[in-house]
Order: sequence, then structure tokens, then C-alpha cells
Amino acid sequence: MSSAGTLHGDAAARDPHIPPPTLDRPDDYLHAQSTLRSWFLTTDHKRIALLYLASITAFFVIGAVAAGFVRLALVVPDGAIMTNDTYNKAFTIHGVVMVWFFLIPSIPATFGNFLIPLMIGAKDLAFPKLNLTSWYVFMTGALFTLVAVVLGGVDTGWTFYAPLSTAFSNTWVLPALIGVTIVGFSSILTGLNFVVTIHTMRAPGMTWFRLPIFVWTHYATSLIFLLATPVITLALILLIAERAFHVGVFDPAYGGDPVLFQHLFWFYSHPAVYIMVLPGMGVISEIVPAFAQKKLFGYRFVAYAAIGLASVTFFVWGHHMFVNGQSDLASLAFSALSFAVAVPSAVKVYNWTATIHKGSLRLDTPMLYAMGYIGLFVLGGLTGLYLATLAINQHIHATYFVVAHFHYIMVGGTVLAFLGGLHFWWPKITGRMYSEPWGRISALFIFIGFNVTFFPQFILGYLGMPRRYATYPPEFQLLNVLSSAGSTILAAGYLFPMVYLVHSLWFGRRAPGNPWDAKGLEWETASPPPPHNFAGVPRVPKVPYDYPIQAQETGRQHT
Amino acid sequence: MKAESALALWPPAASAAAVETDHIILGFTVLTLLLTVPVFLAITYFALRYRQGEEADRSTDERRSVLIEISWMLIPYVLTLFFFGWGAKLFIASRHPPPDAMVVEAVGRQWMWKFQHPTGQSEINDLHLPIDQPVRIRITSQDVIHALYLPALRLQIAALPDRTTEIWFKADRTGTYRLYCSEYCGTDHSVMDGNLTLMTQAEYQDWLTHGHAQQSNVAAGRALYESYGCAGCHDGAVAGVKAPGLAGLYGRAVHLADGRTITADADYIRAKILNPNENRLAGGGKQVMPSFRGVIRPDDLDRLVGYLKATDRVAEGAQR
Amino acid sequence: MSAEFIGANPAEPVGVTRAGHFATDAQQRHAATFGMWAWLLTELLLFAGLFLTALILRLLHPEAVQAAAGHLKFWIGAANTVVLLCSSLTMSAAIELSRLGWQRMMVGCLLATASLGALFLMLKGYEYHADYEEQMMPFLARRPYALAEQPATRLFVNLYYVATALHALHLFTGIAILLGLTWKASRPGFLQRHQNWIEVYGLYWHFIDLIWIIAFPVLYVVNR
Amino acid sequence: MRTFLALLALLAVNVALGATRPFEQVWLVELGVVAVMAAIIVLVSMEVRREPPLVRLFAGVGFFWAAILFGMTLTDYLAR
Repeated sequence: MSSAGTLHGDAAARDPHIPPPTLDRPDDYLHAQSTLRSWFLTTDHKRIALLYLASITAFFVIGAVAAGFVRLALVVPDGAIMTNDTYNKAFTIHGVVMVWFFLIPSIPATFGNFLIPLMIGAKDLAFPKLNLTSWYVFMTGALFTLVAVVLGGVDTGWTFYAPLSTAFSNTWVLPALIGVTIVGFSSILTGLNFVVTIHTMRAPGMTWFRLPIFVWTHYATSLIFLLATPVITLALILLIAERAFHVGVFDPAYGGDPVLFQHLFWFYSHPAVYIMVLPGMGVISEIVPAFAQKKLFGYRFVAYAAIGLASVTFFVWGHHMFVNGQSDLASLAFSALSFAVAVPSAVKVYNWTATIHKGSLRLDTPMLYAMGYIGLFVLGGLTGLYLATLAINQHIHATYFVVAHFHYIMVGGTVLAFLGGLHFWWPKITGRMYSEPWGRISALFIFIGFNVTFFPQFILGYLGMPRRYATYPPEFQLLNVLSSAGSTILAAGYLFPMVYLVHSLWFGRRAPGNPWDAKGLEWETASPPPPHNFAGVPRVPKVPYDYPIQAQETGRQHT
Repeated sequence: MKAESALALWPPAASAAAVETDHIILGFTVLTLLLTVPVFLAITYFALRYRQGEEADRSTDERRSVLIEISWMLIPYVLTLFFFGWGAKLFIASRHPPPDAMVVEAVGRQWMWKFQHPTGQSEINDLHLPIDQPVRIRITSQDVIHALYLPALRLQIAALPDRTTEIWFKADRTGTYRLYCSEYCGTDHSVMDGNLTLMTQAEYQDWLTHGHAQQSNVAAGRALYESYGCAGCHDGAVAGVKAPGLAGLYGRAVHLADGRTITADADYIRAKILNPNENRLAGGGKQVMPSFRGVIRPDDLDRLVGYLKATDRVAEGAQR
Repeated sequence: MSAEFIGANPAEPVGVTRAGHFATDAQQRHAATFGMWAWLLTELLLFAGLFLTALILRLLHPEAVQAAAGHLKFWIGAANTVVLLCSSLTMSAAIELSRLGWQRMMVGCLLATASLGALFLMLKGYEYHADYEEQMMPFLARRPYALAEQPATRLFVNLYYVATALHALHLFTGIAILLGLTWKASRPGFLQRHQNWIEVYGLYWHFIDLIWIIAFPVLYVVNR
Repeated sequence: MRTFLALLALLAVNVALGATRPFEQVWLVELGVVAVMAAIIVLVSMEVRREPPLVRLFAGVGFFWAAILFGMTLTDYLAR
């Protein structure tokens, strides 16, 4: 690695208000070395973040293509376009690939890896070699799943419910199960790295309540990684043993209970939904103050809400099983606790809105994505409460209402936050500015395409159309065609960023150290940052988000 | 099937409980709008009002932030809890059937439903029930997890293998509504639906006595023909299995291995299904067909034979 | 972090080489220990799921579980527990010696720990062999199963194999890592550079022992 | 050394209880003994009591979360 900072770099470190001049090319982490070995055997958290970015983008394309097949098949009610079996394999691949190979690693593994050391003023994560191992474990798991996809696909749905997945499905279930088990370890290693780094490697003066909310939410996400993933690893090990050696624990013929698998599965899978949501909230909590040039409203409440969410989410998994033969007592308990989970999310949404109040807004692309996020995430969250109400659940469980609900959270929430974050930190990651007009066009396309695709599905849901149906009664065709049409607009919206962002790598304007006048240690260093992140030891501001316009803060007077 | 307009925006409700569920949904929608519309309006208004460069009063005051935080955390929570209570009350009510309810046995198996009425009649995929009388459906599954979903009654319950779960309702409106399987159960999960026909008491008794006979056995037989796997071999779906085509078998002369030729009547087909090794075909290869004795119930066997009788006209059988 | 080094004749100074991105030694030691505990947290939850399955089986089929548990080799299990407790003792001894800087004695203790672990695996292998003879391996399709008339016993016995196999896998990798560590630890000047490895490895070994301490009663003793 | 002997003694108690099964609900006592042994190993052998509070927290959180998994799942199985 080249020396930490050149002469003029030190001058910048002494006087914080002059943004450090853009270091000349060879000094930043992208151009310090360019051999293949330096990329595939790197221990630099920034390069590992880019490795993850490349692999999850590839998997996003695979998942999106599978979604395209699903929407194509549903244009006609009688399944003339696609056989039932192909449709089942398409929606299973869409589920497995999107959940485990895109959504879960998307924000933590790319932005988390890249930004957490920068934001807390550290040189790297606590265990750099472990970080690289987590990428290779991710790719191994991905390999197994791709083998299952290539050989003939899986037709059990991403939930792999026994006894269908263990005894009655004769598709390539085993490689898919092994793939998902292995990719679970990649999440555990990433989570472990983050928890230890955030606890032990903060720069001097960086106390917990000076950390950006992005770091708080990733700390909460890492807790969920550590506490939830092992249980699904075991559930899948038991499923593999059940399918390969006929262990019988989930096989009703010997007295095993398939509902036990559902308990173990959902103990992980509901917190996994919060693994997808919390990093999105972190990104939005960085974008909104930056583009409103105003301090985040109620910083401490948002921080506590992140940790609160990470703990309460472990008490609610039963709301996926109200009608699956669960005892009435359990259903009552899980329903009541599910209502408590909605509170921390509501806190965050109202805090973002209050931050925008009396700010000085710049409606660039990241802010458009953030505002889209707030709107769609609120809708997604509250439709979740519909499903948590016992009587309503009996009507809309396993219908398109559920499909619409979780797409509003995952696509309307996490994907918009991912794209917003991608645009917000693109100058910091690549040292180039993306083209602003194209950014806004793609944000608009995605927002419109998303709503046209998924809002009709709410209506289909309470009309009673079950999910995972290859053929459906003709009276639902109109809304399904509308939804499929919307999905084409959404697909177009996704293609734009892939084009103009890559284009900006060579032709984009050079980005200064802090293009958005944002606060946070990652903006104090150059874009792209030097291999060891900071020229000298970074100076930690007294107050996080100390933007010129100070909002109400509990008893803290504003500068 | 009741022709609904292409854009019906609200499903028909056929029981008092269904109407009450609708009230919960509508009430909760009102609350959701109360909680979210202000957020949407606020964001768009603030985005325009406080844009960079717009001069606006951006002074801030300190006092109320903790109070605001607590209020917009607890007020929505308490409001939503009311709906939790209401929903729970209705849910518990739907789990405790009255003692005098009429019991219908339902069995789900891969890709068809079979309903057994208390008076003995059974039907495949379709269900005829009386209104104004509590009905209890006891459900189990013979293979994977299915779920009986009656949207018109706003009810669904899982069909678990080797376990009986139940649901009850008291319909109050006649008509034909949809019936689905709502737990993913494999390839033809979406074919496993049918019609729930609710009739007055008199019509139901009338249907029970003789209406049952006209029920199209061909569709039911076809469902059985597929579900028990006959289609797999006899329609040539499974490669490498030499099984005689069954289209037009009924009434045809059949040459047996021991030289006799007999006409394939209902008894012959029934005996062949129950015991395939008896009077083997002439020149037939290795006998691969499993015996269905004890597997197929007598009433299903009648339907299967009825279906085979009717296949002489249509080679593929009545495709629903 | 641990007690300061009081040694009658400190054989050599004991310390840790600091990786680039850590500011102080203590920070690196704390990060390593804390990192291992975070990993052990996930392992604990992995086995917690298994113990939950055992508990649910006990609730659903009490008599079948008791019948199946009757066939488990209670005394070999007890002996194995003693073996692992001894290995835990020798591991703690190795850690204390590494703090005092007595390298040769420490390497001896590490080898003792590894051999006790191997003894555990051998006893477990014998137990599996005895079960095979008694036709108590239901997951083998070809072999007839001894308690076939009670299908629910099959569940518990299979779960027993899954649980003990998973534990044995952890033990096996533990011994492999331990042998590599011992080979490195026997190099001169090891303790100046990597004394922390011994401490962190000790945590992992004690944890495997802890899992068996819980597994033995839950599988063997409680269901008798 | 003292911890080793304490663990051996507790193990002996459990084995004795297992072999003789003095009374019906003996599994309650046996699980209690296991809990004590686990606590000794975590606190003494793994020296958690001399670790900073953060490590102690993470040592305890694991057992607490396992309790959540057990507790909520039992609300289903015990009330079926």
C-alpha cells in the first residue's frame, strides 16, 4: 500500500474546513493496485464492498428475469403461456435469489462494508481476512444455488415447507438447500465483523451518540445476523437430513411435525425481513438530513428505535402461521406482539418527515429515492398490520395482499434505499459524479412502474386471489395484466441506472471530497478515499449531523 | 358460475362473520389513511415550501421534541391495538363451533379436494352447502400441507397431513362462490380449486337426494384419474412405461393372455383396478401396475369407472 | 485483560504482534475475544434449535422417546463427558501456562487436550458401531430397524445421530485446528507473537465441551 | 482444579439421578444441575467473570435468545 498521505494531505487534516483537495489518481484505493490478485485477494473493506456490489447486481438481474417470467405467465388466466411447473420454478428462483442473494447482502455487504470503517474513523474492519472469507463463502453458496437453477430449478417456493420439500418434490431441492445454508454463514461473518468493529475500533472521541444512524442500523442488523441466521442454518440442516436420510423429524408418517419446521424457519425469516429493512432505514437517515441540510429530528429516538426493532422482531414470527394449525394462544400472543413491532418503524418515518420540515431541500436523485422510500415504506408497514390482525389474516393470508405487502417493504423500501444510497455515495466510491437528469428520470420510472405493478395486487389480494397460482379465475385477469404492464415499466426503470452509472465511471465529472455538503466522517476524506481511509486521525465532530439548520433537540442548544 | 363484472372491487360476503371482517378491514383502512395521508401531504408540501433558495421561516424551537416523539409513538400504537382486540375476538369466535353444527369431512390430496357430507354423499372439488345453519368443516391432508380457502366467507384453514383441523361458519346468502387451495402444494396447486354453492335448506335436501346423481362424474373422475396417478402411465406422461391407452376401452373386446376375449364392462375395469394381476392382457409386458385395493374408496372407484366409460368420446377426457 | 503475568522465572516475554489497523494491543486482544464470543453466540443458537427439536419430540411422543432413549449407551456417554471435562482442564492449564510463558509445558497440555478429544471421538465411534450392530440406525434404508413397531422412536434416534454428528463435526474441526496451533506453538518465539491465539482457541474448546455438557443430559439422562 | 472437581461432582449427581431415577419429575432436577454446570463453565473456565461487561453481555444474550425461541414455540405446542 502506498504511504498513508502525501504532504498536502496533512495540511488538509490540520484545517478541517478546507475540504482535502482531490488526491492525485494513484493514491486512492481504486488505482493503488490493479492486478487481479489485488482484487480477488484484497483485505481492503472498500474493495470487498465492490466485489459484493458486482455479485449482488448479477444476482439482481437473475432474480429480475425470474420475476419477468412470473409476470409474463400471469397475463393469461389459463396458464397458456407457461406450464405450471415452469411457473412454479420461476417464482421459487425469484424468491430464493432475491431474498438471500440480493436483498440481505445488498446494503450491509456493499455500503456497510465500504462506509462503516469510514464513518467511525477506522482504517479497516476488525477482521479483514474474515471479511474476504465471507465473500468467498457467499460465492460458494451462490454456486450451489446456480447449479440447482441450471440443472432444472426448484419448485418448492423460497419457504421450502416440509413435507413438500422433503418428500413430494422431485426437483433439485438439495443443492438449493445446501447453497442457502452456506450463504447463511456469509451473513454471520459479515455481522460478526460489523459488531466487533463498531464496538472496538471507533476513532478517539467517537462516542456511541456521535455515530451516524447508518452505523446504528447496521449494528442492529448485525445483531439480527448473529442471533437469527444460526437457527435457519439448523432448520436447513434438518431439512437436508430429512430429504437425504429420511430422518423423519418433519415427516408426518412417522409422527414428525411439519409445523416445527415452520417455527424454526420463521424464527429466522421474520428477523431476516428486518435485516432487509434496517439498513434501508440507515441509508435514508443519512440522505434526508444531507439533502434537507438539517439535523436529523430526534436522533436518540431513531437510534433506540433501531435497537428496539432488532430485539422485538424476534417475538413476532408466528404471524406467518395463524392459519397453519398453530394454537390459539400462540396466535393471540404473536398477533399482539406484531402490533408492537410497528411502533419503532412508525417513529422513524415521522422523524424523517420532521427532519424535512423547515429544512432547505435539494431534490437530487438520492432525495427523490428517499422520499419515495418514506411513502412506500409507510404503506408497506401499515399493510403489515392488516396481516397481523387475526380476523383479517384469515381472509388475506397467502393471497396477493401478502405479495403486495412484502414487495412494498422490500422493493418500495430496501431497493429504493439501495438505489438512493448508490447515488448518494457514488461520488465517494468511484470519485465520479453520475448524470443528475438521468438519475431523476430513472427514479420517476421506478416509482411509477412499482406502483402500477404492486398496487393492483393489494386489490387482487382481498378479492381472494391466492398467491403462487399459475392459473387463476378469469375475473382476476384485468388486474393481473395491469400488474404485468407495470412490471415492464419497473424493469425499464432498473435498466437506466445500470447504464448511466457505468457510463459515469469513465465520462462522469470528477467528484470533490464532499459533493453534497454532507456531514459525516466519510465526507471528510478524499473521493475515492486512500487505501487507509484517512490521511491523519480524523477529527470527530461534537454532534452528529451538525448541519447549518438545527432542528429541535432535547435540551441541546444549536450552534 | 356467477358472472362478476371484470372489475369487482369488493368480494361478495356470504356470512355475518364475513361482513364483520369487512368492517374491520374498512375501519383499519380509515385509521391507516389517518396515519399516512398527513405524511404524504407533509413531505410534498415541505419539499416544495422549503426548497433550497426559497426564503421561509426556518427558525426552530426546542421544547416540544420529546413530547412529540412520545405522542406519535404511543397514539398510533393505542389506536391500532383496538383493531387487534376486535380481530382477536372474531378469530377466537371462528375457532369455537356451536355444538349443533353440521359436520362435513374434507380431505385434501395432491391437487384435488374431496368433501364427505354427513349423509354419506361425497363430491370432488365442488361443495354444496345449506345456508342459515352452522357448518363445521373438519379438514385433513393425505400428503403435503394444503389449505381450504373460502374467500366469500373470509375464512381459510390449513389441511395438515395426519392431523385434523377445523373451521366453522354460518352462511346467510345463497349463490356460487370460489373455493381455493391457499397453501402451495406442488405443480398443480392452482388447479386445486372449485365452486362453493350455497343453497337454501330445501334445495340442499333436494340436491342430496337426487341432484347428486347428475353431478358431472366426468370432471370428478378426471380429477381422480390424475390424482391417483393413472394419467401418469396411461396417458404416456411417464416415459418408458408401456401402459395401454384407456380412451374408448369401455365396451371393447379385450384379448387376455389365456386366450379368452371378453368385453371390457364396468365389473372388469373395477376388478382390474383393484387387482391388476388377475386376467392379464395377451402379449402384455411385465405387470407394473400397482393394486389400488384399500387405496381408492368405493365411491371414488365408481366415479373413476364412470369417467372411463365416458372417455370413448373424448380421448383426453373433459378438461375442466 | 487477564491477570498480569506473575511467573517465578518468566521463560520468555509474552505478547502479541499488533495488526496494522489496530491502535493498541489491548484493543486487538479485546476484539479477538469479543469476536470469538460473537461466533460462539451463533453456535449456541445453532444447537439451541436442536435441543428445541428434542424437547418438542419429547412433548409429542413421550413414551416413544423414552423407549428409544433406553437403547442409548448411557455409561459410554457418561465416560465421554468425563473425557471432555478432563480435556477442558488440560486446555485451561495450557492457557495458564501460555500466560506464564512456559512454552514446552503448554505444548504438552495442548497435545493432551487433542488426545482426549480424539479419545472422545473413538468412544463415540464405538457407540455408533454398537448401535449399528443392534440395528438401531433407522436412517439406513437397507438395514431393518430394531424398534420398527414404534415409528416415533425413529425420530428421536435419528435426531440423536444428527445432534451427536454435528457435535462430533465441531470436535473434529476443533482437534484439527488444535494440532495446527500446537505445531505452530512449538516454534521458538511463538509466545512473543501469538499468545492471544491460545486464549481465543481455549474459548472455542470450552464451548464444545459446554455443548456436550448440555447434550448428554438432554439426550441420554432426561429421557431415561 | 477446583472447577474441574466441582464439574465432576455435578456430573456424578446427574449420572446417579439418571441411573436410579428416584422420582418421576427427576428431569427438573437434572436440568437444574445442567444449568449449574453450564454456568460454571461459562463463568469460570471461560473466565467470563473477569471479562469486560461487553463480553459478559454477549455471553448472556445467547442463552436469553435461546430462551425466546423455546418460550414462544412452547406457547404453540403446550396449548394445542
